Amino acid sequence: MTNKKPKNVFRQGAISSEFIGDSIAKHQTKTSIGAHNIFLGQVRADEIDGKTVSAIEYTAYEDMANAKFHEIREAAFAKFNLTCMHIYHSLGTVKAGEICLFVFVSSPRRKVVFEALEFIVEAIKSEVPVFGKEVFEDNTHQWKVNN
Amino acid sequence: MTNKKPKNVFRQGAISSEFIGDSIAKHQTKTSIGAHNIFLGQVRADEIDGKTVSAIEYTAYEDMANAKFHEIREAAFAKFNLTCMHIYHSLGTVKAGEICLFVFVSSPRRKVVFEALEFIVEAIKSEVPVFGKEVFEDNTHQWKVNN
Amino acid sequence: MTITIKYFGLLTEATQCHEESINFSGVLVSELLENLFSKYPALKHKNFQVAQNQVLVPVNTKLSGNEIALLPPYAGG
Amino acid sequence: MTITIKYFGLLTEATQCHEESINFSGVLVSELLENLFSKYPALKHKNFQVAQNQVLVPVNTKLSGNEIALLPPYAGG
Repeated sequence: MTNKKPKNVFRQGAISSEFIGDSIAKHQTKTSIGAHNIFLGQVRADEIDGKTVSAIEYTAYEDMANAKFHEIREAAFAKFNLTCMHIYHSLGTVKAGEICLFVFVSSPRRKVVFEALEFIVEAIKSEVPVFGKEVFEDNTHQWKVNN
Repeated sequence: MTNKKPKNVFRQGAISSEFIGDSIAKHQTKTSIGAHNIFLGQVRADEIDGKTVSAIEYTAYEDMANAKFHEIREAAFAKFNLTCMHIYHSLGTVKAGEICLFVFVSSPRRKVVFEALEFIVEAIKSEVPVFGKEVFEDNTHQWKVNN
Repeated sequence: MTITIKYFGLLTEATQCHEESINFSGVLVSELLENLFSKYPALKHKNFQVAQNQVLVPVNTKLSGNEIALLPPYAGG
Repeated sequence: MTITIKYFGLLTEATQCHEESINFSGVLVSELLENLFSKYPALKHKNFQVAQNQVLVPVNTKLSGNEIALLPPYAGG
């Protein structure tokens, strides 16, 4: 699974629960896997100064972001004994309650997947040029910043 | 979600990818959640002395196991700021490649779900009286032991 | 007193049963185990923990007259 | 030389555009930024990093004549 060219991690709009279920099903032929770990980022309806976030509009510097996702992927495969790794991130509008990030790692052993998943998610949050406009119910907005 | 009576964590047979997808979908109305973390245990087709595991038959001391799952659940809610937690474990035959354990935690923030999920999975592995008979393709077997 | 004893996992291969009720006049869990080892010699060499009324107990615990379970190493997940 | 400049996220509110090509005779990234600050005064007070050809660079880097991107704080996931 390593040394491939960067592929497109982005999906237009929210990531559906069916897509995630199908992705899990596809791994049931890989019988060396003993443990999967999945991270899902979901858009929160945060209340800020009395206004509620209704959606986030995601944009990205797509070429650089896909290159960064690829770097993170290669680093994780080098560092951890992973059988599989999949990353999907939304672009465009994702409503509160919908899923905008899906990271899926699999390994023969459980200890590995815990470490690997946290490594990958933290790297995505800090290294990938993705931008999020938090849109409130009254159509005003603010720009999201990862902490 | 705390202080409930122990509920039945066990499901007969494998846990399907559709069940997992549906469980994810049910959380999309909970808009205070920002991060989900899911652990899936999958039965490995391990090769041992030239024979390959084709399935695990799970049994449990069910009442004690459900009480232990409940204790783990209460401890996790006390320790971590979780919005939701769900645990499902198989009983009976689960074939290689199928899923036997599904642990699902959700929180407003991501740091919490990583810590909580690992805590819960390690506790399940070490504290819950579940037993696994690894059945080989020639119908001989050995008894699984968690490490 | 009458005690219900439950066996799990590989222990059932030594006992050939999952559950039995026996009349027993001893005081400690360890005495009950000695009795079971006489009945099922193969059990003596197995690795297991004992739960009384669903709580793990040391073998020098007093029998309360309720449910005893012999639990081999766990394999959940 | 001709440089393509890309703006993202909240920076586009200062520039009112996502991308532009400009002719520029300076040598360093920092000189290009001074030029942009004159054009878009609101940009000066924004927090951003600079990528040249998709790699983050310090502002004293030499311009290579290719793509420059101004990147506000990340918000992925």
